[in-house]
This record gives sequence, C-alpha cells and structure tokens, in this order.
Amino acid sequence: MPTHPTSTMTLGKALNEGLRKAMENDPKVLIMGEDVGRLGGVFRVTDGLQKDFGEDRVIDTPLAESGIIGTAIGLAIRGFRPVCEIQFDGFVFPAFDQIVSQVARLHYRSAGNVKVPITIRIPYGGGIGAVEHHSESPEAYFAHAAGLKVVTCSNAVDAYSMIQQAIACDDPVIFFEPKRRYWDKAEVDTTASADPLWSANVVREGITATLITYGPSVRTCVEAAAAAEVDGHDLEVIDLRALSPIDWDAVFASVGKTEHAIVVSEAPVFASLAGEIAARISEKCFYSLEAPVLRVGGYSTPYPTSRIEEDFLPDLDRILDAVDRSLAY
Amino acid sequence: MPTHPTSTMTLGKALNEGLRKAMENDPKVLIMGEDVGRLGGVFRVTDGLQKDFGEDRVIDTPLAESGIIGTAIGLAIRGFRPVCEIQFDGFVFPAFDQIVSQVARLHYRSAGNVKVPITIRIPYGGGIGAVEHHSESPEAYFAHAAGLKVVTCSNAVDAYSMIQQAIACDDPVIFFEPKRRYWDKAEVDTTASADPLWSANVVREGITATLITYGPSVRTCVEAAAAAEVDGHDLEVIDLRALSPIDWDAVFASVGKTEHAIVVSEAPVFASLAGEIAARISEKCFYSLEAPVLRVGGYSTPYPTSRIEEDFLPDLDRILDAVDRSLAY
Amino acid sequence: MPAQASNATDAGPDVLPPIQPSEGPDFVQLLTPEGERVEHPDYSLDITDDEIRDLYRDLVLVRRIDSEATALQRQGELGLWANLLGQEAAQVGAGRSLTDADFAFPTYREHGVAYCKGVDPVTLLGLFRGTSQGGWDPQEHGFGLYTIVIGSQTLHATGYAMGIQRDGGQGAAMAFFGDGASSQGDVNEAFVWASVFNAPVVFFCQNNQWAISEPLERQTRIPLYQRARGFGFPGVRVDGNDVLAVLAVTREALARAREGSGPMLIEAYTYRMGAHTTSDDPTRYRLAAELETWKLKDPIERVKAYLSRSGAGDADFFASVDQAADDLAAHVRAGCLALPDPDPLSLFDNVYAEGSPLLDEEREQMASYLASFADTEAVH
Amino acid sequence: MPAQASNATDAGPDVLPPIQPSEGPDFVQLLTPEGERVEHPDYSLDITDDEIRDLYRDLVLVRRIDSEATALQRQGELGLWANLLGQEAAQVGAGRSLTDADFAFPTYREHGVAYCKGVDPVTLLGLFRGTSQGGWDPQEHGFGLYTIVIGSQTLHATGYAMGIQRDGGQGAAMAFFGDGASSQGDVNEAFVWASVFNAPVVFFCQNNQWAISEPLERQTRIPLYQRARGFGFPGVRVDGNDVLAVLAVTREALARAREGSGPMLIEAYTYRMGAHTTSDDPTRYRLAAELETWKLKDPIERVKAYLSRSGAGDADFFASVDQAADDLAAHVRAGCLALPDPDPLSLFDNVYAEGSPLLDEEREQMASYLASFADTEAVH
Ligand SMILES: Cc1ncc(C[n+]2csc(CCOP(=O)(O)OP(=O)(O)O)c2C)c(N)n1
Ligand SMILES: Cc1ncc(C[n+]2csc(CCOP(=O)(O)OP(=O)(O)O)c2C)c(N)n1
Ligand SMILES: [Mg+2]
Ligand SMILES: [Mg+2]
Repeated sequence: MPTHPTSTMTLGKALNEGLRKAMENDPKVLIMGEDVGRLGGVFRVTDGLQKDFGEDRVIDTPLAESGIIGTAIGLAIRGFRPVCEIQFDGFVFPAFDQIVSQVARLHYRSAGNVKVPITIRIPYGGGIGAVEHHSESPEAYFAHAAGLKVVTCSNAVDAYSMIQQAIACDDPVIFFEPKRRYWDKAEVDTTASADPLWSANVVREGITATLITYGPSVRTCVEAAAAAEVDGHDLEVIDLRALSPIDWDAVFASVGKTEHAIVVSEAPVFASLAGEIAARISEKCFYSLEAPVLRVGGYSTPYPTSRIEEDFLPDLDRILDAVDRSLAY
Repeated sequence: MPTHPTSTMTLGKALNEGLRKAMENDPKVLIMGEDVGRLGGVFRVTDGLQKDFGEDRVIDTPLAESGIIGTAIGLAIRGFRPVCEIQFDGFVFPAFDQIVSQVARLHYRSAGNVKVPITIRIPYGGGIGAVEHHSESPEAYFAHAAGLKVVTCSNAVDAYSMIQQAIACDDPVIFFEPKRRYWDKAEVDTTASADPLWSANVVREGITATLITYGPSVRTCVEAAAAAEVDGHDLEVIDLRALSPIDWDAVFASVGKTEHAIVVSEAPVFASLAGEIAARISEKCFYSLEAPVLRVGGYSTPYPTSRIEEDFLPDLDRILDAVDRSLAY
Repeated sequence: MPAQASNATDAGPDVLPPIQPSEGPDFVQLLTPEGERVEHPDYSLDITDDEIRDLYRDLVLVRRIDSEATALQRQGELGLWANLLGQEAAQVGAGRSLTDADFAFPTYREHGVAYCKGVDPVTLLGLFRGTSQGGWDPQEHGFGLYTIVIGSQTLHATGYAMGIQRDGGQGAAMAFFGDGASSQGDVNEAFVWASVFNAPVVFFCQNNQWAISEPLERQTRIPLYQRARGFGFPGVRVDGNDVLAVLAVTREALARAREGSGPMLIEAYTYRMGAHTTSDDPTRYRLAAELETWKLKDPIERVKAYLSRSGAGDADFFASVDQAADDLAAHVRAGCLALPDPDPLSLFDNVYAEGSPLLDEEREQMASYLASFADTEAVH
Repeated sequence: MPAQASNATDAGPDVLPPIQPSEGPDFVQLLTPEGERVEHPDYSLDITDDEIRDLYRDLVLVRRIDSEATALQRQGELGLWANLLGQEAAQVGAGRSLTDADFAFPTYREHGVAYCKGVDPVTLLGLFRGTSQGGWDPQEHGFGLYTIVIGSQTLHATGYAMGIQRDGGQGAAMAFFGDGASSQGDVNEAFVWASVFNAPVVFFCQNNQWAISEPLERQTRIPLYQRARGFGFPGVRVDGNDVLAVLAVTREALARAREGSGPMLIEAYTYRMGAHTTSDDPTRYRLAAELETWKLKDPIERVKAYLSRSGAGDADFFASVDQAADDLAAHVRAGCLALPDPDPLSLFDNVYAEGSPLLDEEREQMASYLASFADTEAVH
C-alpha cells in the first residue's frame, strides 16, 4: 500500500496496487496465470503479490490458457473470485472456447444459480515493437459474446479503481490493459471515490467534433485534440472505458452537440467494435449528424511487423485527417 | 453424380454433390472431421464419400477441433486441400486459436510462401429446436479475423457451386452452411456456370427498401418481401453470400436506389457483422439514406432455449416492423 | 491401492497390441454378467444385501427415466434425448459413491448421476424439451450443469478441486466424460493441472465404445485408463456394467483424493446400447451383433440374477421396484408435459448477474413489440 | 529399439518420486560432460572424427549466431532475441539428423535447427528486427516458420506427417517444442493424432527446465518423456547437451517414423543458460548456482574436450572454427544492419493469396494518404 493516499504511479503500478487492495479486501480473490508469481508477470503487474499472499492465492499455472480459464471456472463455482492473467493478447485464443461457451454462459445456463465472477486481464494493443501475437486488439471478439462484460482503462487513475470494480463485479469481466501505456504516470488518490465502472469519461470537452475512443488510443486522441487546437478545432474526446455494455448516453450526448463523430481504435476496422459504435451513432443520431461517422483504426491485415506498425496504428495525422474529412461534409 | 445435369436437390445434397465433384477434380482434396466418414456427417453432407474415396481421403478424426484444424494446416503445407467439418457452430471455438492465429496468418507470415487452401465447413444458425451450442451464428468472429475469407450459401444452387469455389480458392475459407435450410430444395444445374464466389446476389428486385441478409435469413427476407407486397412495399433483397470480403458495390447500388436499408441476420446485433454493414452503408451512402440503417437480429443474449428461439430469431414480423420504422423516417 | 497400468505398450508402437479386451487382472469386476460375486486383489466392497437391493432399484429407476424420456422424445414432447441405456451401472456406481461433500461435473448423459444426486428427472427434461438450459441449482445438489461442449467440464472439476484444497473443504470433485472426450485438449490439460496441483479430483471416463459413429480406435491406440500414466497418476479400468465394482473403485478413488493423494483416472468400460441421441441412427455405423454381445453383459440383469439366486430379492421385491419405476415414469411424463413454456421476455433474464443497460433496452423493445400485437389482437 | 519408459509411477501418486534427475539407464548419453565417449545399451552412433569436427563447428557457429544476435539486440538493432545459449547440442543434434525429405516445425528458438536446415541467420533476424515475420521459404528448407503461439506447430507437424502417409513420401516430420508447451492442449492432441494415425512424426521436446520463470514442476510431476506412455508410443530422454546422443536418438526416431513405426517423443534434457529472451530477467526467479552446475555440462566444451584429448582437433582446427565463427558473426551483423525496412504499403501484401477488394481499397487509401504528405513536403 502506498503510504500516502495520493502518489504518482504508472498505470502498471496502479493495477498492481488495485490488485493488492482487492486481495486484501476479499480473501476469495485469487490471481492465476503464467509467470504471475515469482516473476510478477512479464509486465510486473502482479509484482510482489505472491510473496505477500502466498502461492495458494497467486498461482503460477501450467502453460495452457484453456486450463487457466477452465480451472478458474471451477474455482468460481467453489466460491472464489479468480483474476486470470493472459500473458499477451495473442494468447487468449486457446482459451476462447472456455471464455465464450462457459464463462459467458454459466450464469444464464444455470438460471442465475451459478455466479462466475472471473476477471480476465489481457494486456493488449500494439506500438511496443514486439513480434507477432504480442500486439493484438481482440476486444471485438469478446464484446460480441453475450454474457461477458468488457472494459479497458487508459490511465493510472482509472486502472486503480477499475481493476477493483471489475474484480468485485459478479459478472465475468474481460479487462483489457493498454500495454504500451503501462509506463504512463499519473497522480492516483487511493482514497478517492471512483466513477461507476460502466461509465464513459469525457476526457476533453469540445464542440467541433467528438473523438470516441478507448484504451491505448485515448492518449493519442488527446494529443490529436491538442494539435487540432492549432487549426481552431475544439475536439471532444470520450474515453469509453466500458466496451460492453457501452455508455451510449454519454456518446449520444456528445455527438448531439458536436454533430461529428470519429471512432478511433487499433483493431482492424472491419467487423470491429468501432463498427458497432459507428452503426449505433448513425442510427440514434441520424438527424443530428452533419457527416457520416468515420472510423480510424487498424487495417484489415494481421498486425504487421514492428518496423511498419506505426503505419498500421491510428496516429495523430490519421486522426486529424479524419477530422478534416468529417468537417468537410 | 446426378445422371441429368439438372435435378431437384436439397441444399444438403447439393453440398454433397459439390464435395464429390471437388474430390473428383482434385486428388489433393481431403475431407476431415468428426463422423464425416461412415456416418456421412450428422447432417449427411458427406454421405457416401468415404465409401467412394476411401478412409485416407475422408478422415474420421479424433474428437478435438483444434486437432482437426491444426493437422489440416500441416496437410495443407504438404500440398493437400483439406475440407474440415466442424460438427456444429458452437464447437468451432476449441479451434479458434488455430484458425485465427495460424490458418489466417500463414500466408502473410510466410510472405506468400505458404498457401493454406483450407475450407472449414460450419453448419450454423438456429431454428432447429436444438439444445445449447447447436444454433450459434459466429460469423462475426471470423469476419473480423484478417486473413480469412468467409462465405455462406442460402440455397442449393449456390451451395453446389460455392463449396467447389471455396475449395478451389487458395485462401482459407470459412464456409457457413445454414443448417435449417439443409432440406430446402431447388433445381440445380450442375453444368451451369456459377457466379463469382465474392459476389452478392440480388434475389429480389424492389425499390422501397433494401433488405441485406445472408444464409438462413435469406428465405425469411424473401418471405417478408412477399408479405410486404400486400402493404404496397416493393422490397429488394440482397443475399450477400460473401461475408468477408463483402461485395459493397452491390450493396451501395441497391441502397442508392431504395434509400432505405435493413440488415437482417441471426447473430446478436451487438458488435456483429451487421454492425459493419450498417456502419459502412451509413458512411458511404450518407447523402442518399432517407432513414438510418436498421438492424434486425438476435438479441444480446446467449442463444436461448428452443421453446423461445422464435422470439430470438428475426422473423417476418420483426423484419416488416423494421421496414415500417425505416419508411416512417 | 489402485491397480496399476500394465506395460502392454512397452515394446513400442510397432508391436502395439490391439486395444485390450475387457478382461484380465487390469479389469476390476466384482459381479460377473451371470450375477456371481468375484474377488479382485485390489478392490473389495463390504456391502449388505439391503444395499444391493437399493442399487438394483436405482438401476431400474434410472433405466426407466431413460426409456420414458426416449418415449417422450418419440412422441414429440422432447426435442432430443441423450440415451443412457447400458450405462446405468457406471452412473449409479459413481453416483452412489459421491457424498454430500463431493461435487460432480457431468456431460449431457449423466441422468443416472443426476438421479443419485437428487435432481428431479423432470428438471433434466427441461433442457431436452427446450424450456430451460438446466434448471437445477448445482450448489444444492453438488451436481454441475450439463455440459455439452465436449471436455470443458473436466477443467471445471479440476478447478473446483483446487478450490477444495484452498478452502480446506472435505470433499472431492468428480469429472465425467466419454471416450471421445479423451482426445480433447481440455481433458488433457485437466490431467496436467490435476497432477501438478495434486488436486482432489476423480476423472470418470465412461468408455461406451463410441463417440457418435466413431469407435474407440479413432481416439486411442491403447486402453484409455493408461492415459493417466503419461501424467503421473494412476488409472484403472473397471467393468462399467458392474455396479458393485464401479462403486468400489469410485469410493476408493474419492477417498484417495479426499485424503490428499491426488487425482485418479477411472475408465468405466461399458457400452452405449442405444443411439448416441434420439437423432442418431447407429445402424449406419455398427453391427447389430455387437449389441447382442453386450446384452449378455447387461448391468441390471446381473444384479437381478445375483439377488434372485441368493434369495435376497424375491418376486415381491422385484414387483415393488417395477411399481416404483412405473410411478417414476408417470411422474416424469406428467412433469414433462406440465413444464411451462418460458416467457419470451425471460430471454433476457440472467444473462448477467448485475444486469446491463443494453439488455434492459432490448427487453423493453421486445416488450413493447409484443405489446403491439396484443393491441392489434385486442382491436380485432 | 528406443528405451522404454520406466515404471517410476507405478506405486501411484501418493508415493510419487520427485522428477527423475538426468541420470540412470533412462538417460541416453554417448559423450560425458568430460568429453568421454560412453556406450548406451539401446543407442549407438557410428561416427568419424571428421563428422564430430563438423558437429563441433556447427555448435560453435550456432552459439556465435546467438551471441551476435544478443549483442545486436542490446545495441538496439533487434527488438527482441530468443536466446538459445546452452541448447546448441539439442538443436544441432536434431537438426543434423534431418534429411532433405524431412520437415521440421520449430518454435521461436530453433536457430540451431534453422542453421542446419540452411536458413541464413540474417533471415531469422528479420523477424526479431521487425522487418519480416519469417522470410524463408519453408518448402525450400524443409523448415517451417517460427511459431510463437505455444504448441500450435506440433499439430502442424502431425498433419504434415499424415500428408506424407497419403502421398507416399519418404520423409518424416519433426515437431520442436518446450517443456512448458507440454501442458498445452494442442500438444496433447498432437499426441492423440500421431498415435491414432501412426503418423511419421518425431516430437522433440527441449526440456530446458524453464518456461520463462516457471520451473518444470509447474508442468509435470513425472519426467516429460513419460508423457508418451499415456498415448501409446515410446518416449525417451536424451542428454540434450550431448550432441552425439541427440543425433543418435533423433536419427533412430526418424528412421522408425519413416519406416512406418509411428511417432516417438524425445525429451532432450538441457538447460536454458541465458534469459528466456532479451526482455527477461532470470535473476528474479532462479539461482545463479543452478547455472553454474549446468556450465559444467556445457554442450560445446565436452566436444572440445573429446577432440582435444583424442587428438582429433588441434589448435589449428579450433582456431579455424573460431575464425569461421567470427566470419559468420560479421555476416550476421552486416546482414542485420542491411535489412531493409519494409515499405509501409507492404502491410497489405500476402494477406491473401488471391487478393481481396477490401485490401485493395485500404491499400489505395493508404497510398493516397502517404502521397498527400509527399505533396505537402514538396510544397514546403
Ligand atoms: C467440442 C465438441 N465437439 C463436438 C461435439 C458434438 N458431439 C456431441 S457428443 C459427441 C461424441 C462424444 O463422444 P464421447 O465423449 O465418447 O461421449 P458419449 O456421447 O459416447 O457419451 C460429439 C462429437 C460437442 N458436443 N462438443
Ligand atoms: C499460447 C501462448 N501462451 C503464452 C505464450 C508466452 N510465452 C512465450 S514463451 C513461453 C514459455 C515457453 O516455455 P517452453 O515451452 O518451455 O519453451 P522455452 O521458451 O523454454 O524454449 C511463454 C509462456 C505464448 N507464446 N503462447
Ligand atoms: Mg463414448
Ligand atoms: Mg522451456
């Protein structure tokens, strides 16, 4: 625990503190995954937790993701609250079946008799110069699966509270962590009361157009908004935080005001969550939109090699280009 | 082989004939899956093929979907053209990792050196009164995965040609079969030249509004269009056939004409392929749309028990309701 | 002490023997098909005739649940039924070995275990009628929900067992699965986990010789119980048609697990006498002669023979069991027909424990949509 | 004939021994850490001193590729490098056993096998530099692409082997994987498949004692080679730091596979002397003393000792090998630095073999977007 309620910490450290708090508050909370114990995770998000809570509560598992999620289900049925770490986004797929066919459905299948309060932490997104399978943005797969809830944090303050809220939630929550923002710092007040887990956050108010985004792209969008100011554009930036369900009220309110919406995320755009956002805004804000909802995201290719990943990822220029295109309608 | 070039056959039988033709034409074509051999598949789509082509070409596999796809990859690297059957939609998820991280990417990863001409057949969709996991519409998961192509047939004529085209395609193709339409009959001319695999099909021309749909919902939409005639609505119905990539030209041309678009599919609407379709139409037909693109689909729940599945599935009434709402804008 | 795997494969696969038949010392049997009690060096069972009568009753009742459900399906009252005919002894033996402290994780075919765990068969039928996806409370019965995706539940059982280790509970978990399931990655991962964590879980594989149309040889080249050797825990093959042997072996395995000696794999060697489900047509892939052989090993007949021969069961007893079966069948039938169709709006119930605005919105949409019909009808 | 699994577990898990140390008759060794040739009852190797010199050269060159790549990573020229230090013998032994008719399916660490299969190390570096995802043609080299998702390639190898069975080819497939990978469902499914289809595939597990920070005990309670027993094919443990033993065992396994005797599992008992990758910090999870012990078993030193002692290698020879290593390192370095950054538009290349209108559209978008900058710059 930090000695002072407020301290500067990285997003990764905020998650670590949030996990620690959750474990202190509820003895049923377990952490499990590959290398989460002695090593503290490849990103050190679980650093020190095994030392302090023991091997029974911070479990280095065999190397098999389906096994991690499958056994977490059994532990949940037994009354535990497992927090599973998937080491990298690209390694969640061996567990996909257990997640979409079991985790997501046991509460429904059992007519509410079985709760599955599992949190699945997934470091995701690109921009860290990694090899294949280490830079994926698979959120759409989970958002489309009924029975799951999906959230993602973009900064240390949210990270600290959201991880605790996700763990406390009686529903299964897929918790996406923007890995290239792990080292971003912020002042975190561990005594502050947190926003509701399912609320979007207007991180920048503006009137020209709305950038709707989440996770690692939030910072990019805020930077783009700052740059746009030079051109006299006053952009609003919404950090969705919750990806399923989405806080539509916040989105519609903003688009109703700005009449221009651009969705920004790293995943390939085709059949993505950005598609849902664009489709729903197009439907619900039909009369207020001055331009079609534009999407800036990854291309419809596998995540490329790191030397050209910046061309794949939405950056300031591509976002501003979309703003210009939107305003030109 | 049917004796006459043209004969009446069910969609299931047309697939069977198409598979047979593909196996006759190319000795490298293999069929593999659970119960595809002696039994001929639980839907009899591979009926008689093991008898005629032998156990080496029609392989009853161990019960493990990841194994089916994973070994198919190895066979493809060795120069074969495996056609894998996933017994039911809900059982594709154990193979999801091999599909999205291997099948979809080997060509890219290898800079074009390795071709993966695997066809993955998946009977999908609801309406057959089945138990859990037998009525899923998981197309969005595959459409979102770059490197895969995704198609679905809606009638026997297309089924016969599309399955052959999919097998002949040097890219991996996810081939969704509308299981509740397996018994729908049509005249199939096995000598006719087929439409290109990647083309949508305007199955009914009209001017009032466009229903954009695919697979099992095509028949529902055609019936809805017939019913709408009574109300004086002349609906156009587009059978997409190809879900990734999509034949946008056909879609935009129709919506440009009717100015009203309704997307109909069985999958839960949230973050679905229907979202992509609605988003893209909203963007590209911004000036011609008289109403927002509406979506009629499954709800954001797991597929329900069969006694209420008709309430979950898009039916005539819900489609016509959406048409009315669209026209009321 | 569990019997240990033999070394049948030690000469390597080039001289691999065919899959062992169900005989020899590696095969635990305590009651022959002819109804004779026999001894086994590693397993014994202290059991009274009263208890054997109870088991007989269980077997008959479970078979009757199955046949009534099959009939209901034929009459269109169920969408599907997964037949258990022939597997009664495997399920009753295992089911009766489970105490209240234990927890069973079934497939879709464990109607006999459900019965032993006190789940009303009518509740089971809801799933096959399409009125529910499993209406019982797993915690109340120590009996998990039916799991259709092959193999998934073996990991759940293992995790549950790890939970027992962590909360100091007394019981053990039992994972049910089939011969076909043994090929799934999940099942083998469950073996890894159970072994590494020394988890109190018993893997109970009903080898009914078929995975739909695929014979055992499509899943393995060696007897299935030997799979455990590769993971460092014992495996044993039991006559799955011998309720006494199954009871003895499962009791022992559960006791071992509970006392901290780790997992065990039990292969209950049995036969699916019926179709895979009511949708299946086994004549397409197997010979009638096979069924005839297995009829001679019927799990109920041998107990009846034992009871008759030993005098522990007389005509009155058998008649009373048949009467109980008739009563149960009547209950099942009446209960099935009375199962209410779910309210369409129940679609949205329990998707989430804490709800979701999206679901609320959709529920409301459907409600007003449905109401619009009611209005229309009211007008006419 | 491969050595057969011992019965170490026959007493059941309650008395399970700890994981066997790397000694005893179950451990194939032909060259001791001190460089002495020893005999093994089941495996022998006819080999000339010339051939041993070649192997020595291979080992040194492979280690040099690794150290040069590590240096390049430290200097910021590679994003990452997966170190193989300590595993040279396992990889060279296996790599040299493969003929042109065989096909190897690697993980991300098989730089030594790649070298044996004629893949230019510079090509490998492209992947770690981020200029390609694996630039070699697998068909040309009989060496598949690096596979990062743990275990996937074992199924590919098995399928490839099934292909050999179907087209009458002469070779066999070899699947590389690690101790950690043995827990993955895919690897165990590959065992099922290989066994059931009697596929000509050799499973070559480099047990380097660690899966990143997790010791072997997190994956298994018994020696890994014994996993094969559960699937009905033989498993053998070889001294993975003994290139002669690895060569002998892999040759034998491949020969068996090619002649139709089915799969085999080889556990090459070795040690990852470096970090998991250049991103890893092993001091967080293992003791330096462990490394010291393994240094005494260094795979290169023992060959050098043998060659020196037997007189088969003199100072000139060793100097020439060192020179060759220096030359190779210079080639690797120069080649790495010369690797061209990909054209951004190459993003869209080879997503599909037959193209896609969506990709065409996106490529065009990006092209005109990039062109707009070029225009801007031209104006300024
Ligand atoms: C993952 C998955 N794949 C396929 C199926 C379809 N399926 C249902 S039962 C079955 C055979 C199961 O065989 P076995 O494990 O021997 O159990 P049994 O039905 O004989 O009791 C198959 C293939 C499924 N339910 N789940
Ligand atoms: C499916 C999957 N999960 C996790 C990872 C991350 N990861 C990369 S290497 C590794 C450890 C592998 O250990 P082992 O199989 O022993 O091979 P080694 O690295 O020791 O050669 C892990 C967990 C991965 N690449 N793939
Ligand atoms: Mg079976
Ligand atoms: Mg390792």
